[in-house]
Amino acid sequence: MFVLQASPLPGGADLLPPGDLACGGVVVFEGRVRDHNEGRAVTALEYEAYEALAQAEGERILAEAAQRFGPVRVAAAHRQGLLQLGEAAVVVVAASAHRQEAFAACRWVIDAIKERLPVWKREHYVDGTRAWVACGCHHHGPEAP
Amino acid sequence: MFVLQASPLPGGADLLPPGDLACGGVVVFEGRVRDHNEGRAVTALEYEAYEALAQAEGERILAEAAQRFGPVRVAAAHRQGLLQLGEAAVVVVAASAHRQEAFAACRWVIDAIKERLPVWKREHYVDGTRAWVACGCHHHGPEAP
Amino acid sequence: MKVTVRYFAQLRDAAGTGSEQVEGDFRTPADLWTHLCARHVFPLGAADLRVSVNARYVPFEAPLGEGDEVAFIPPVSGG
Amino acid sequence: MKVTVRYFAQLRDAAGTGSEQVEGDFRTPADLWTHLCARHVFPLGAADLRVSVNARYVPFEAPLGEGDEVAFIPPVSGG
Repeated sequence: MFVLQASPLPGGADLLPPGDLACGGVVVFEGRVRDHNEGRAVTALEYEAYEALAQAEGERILAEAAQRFGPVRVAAAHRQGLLQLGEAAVVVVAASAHRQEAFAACRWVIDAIKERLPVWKREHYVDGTRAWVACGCHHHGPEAP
Repeated sequence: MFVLQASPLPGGADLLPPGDLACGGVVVFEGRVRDHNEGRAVTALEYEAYEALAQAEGERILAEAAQRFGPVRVAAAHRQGLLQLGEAAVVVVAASAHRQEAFAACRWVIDAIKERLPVWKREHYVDGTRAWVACGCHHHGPEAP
Repeated sequence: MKVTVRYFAQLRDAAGTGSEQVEGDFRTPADLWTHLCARHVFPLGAADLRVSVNARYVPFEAPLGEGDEVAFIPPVSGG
Repeated sequence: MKVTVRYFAQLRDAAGTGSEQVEGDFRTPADLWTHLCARHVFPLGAADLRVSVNARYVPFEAPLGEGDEVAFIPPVSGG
């Protein structure tokens, strides 16, 4: 299940049906809004999404993960609209009998979301200005969150 | 913070102070009690712990993770006593500005817990018998959860 | 041929709209982008962009059809 | 020398107790294990076990001191 929504995201485990969680190892990733970026104080943050493509591409990412990592259940949610500091912008959950697969699938899905999901982040600064963050993946280098 | 307790475990994010969670990427691992193991139906499960060593070794594992993975916050909790099916036996959380470090630290901590924490699992079967599970890490092969 | 173009983020700011209908002689997103660059001053070039047609990423040389919804996708920054 | 030995899991079942005080001439956990094997029939051998002294894993050849708490640790199965 892939969800794009303007309201606060559920916890990762709530994205999967209880039956899927009973299978051994559950890995959850949450990406949260930070209060700073490249040295500037951020007061709030908005995400603009191309909803139709984001929904379809999110579902494709999850389907690919299920293919790549075998018997693993995956789900993800991404926020859009205005977020306060500390709120979750993205949540990914992967559950599997084998924890290795759950870790690998969760990691792969968040990497794919950051690479492919048509969502754009605009930061609001203390001085009232706003700016699109060029690219979460590349401009911050390979170590970026 | 390492916690060994007989009551149900908190969610992973609740193991870290809110300030530690505001730093970008949060990875949580939960290991849950399965309803089967090697083909036998399991009705319940108990964990016996050597409390003093488990507490000390748990804290050492977390301290080592903080050393290995740099600026990452880690915490973990392990259950002891009797568990019902579906309950979490272990929870690990890692938070970092960089998601790669959070994934690596979370994975390393759960691997270390399964390798080193003096905790023993005894399964209860439908026919009323009980048995110690020889070793979660080795006897089930490298793919075991 | 008539298509709907969707704009997001920096391209939306530059176009001054989130969407427009465009009519002309273009057979691929690459043609369409050249056409649009004559109407708007975009802060990003084709090398920075991906393109989607009807909510699916496609190559810049994919065929366009009447009524397609086309979006040029700036570098994404979700997560 | 007198030490306290703690037993867990299969070793607890075999010893019939979780803990006992043991007195004798042993200078290391390896000596102590040999001593204990004369008193109990354990389902595990030294090669299967780790040893801890005062809540810290140590080598089988580590020195023991008066009053130490020693545990032979069966293969763990937490998580």
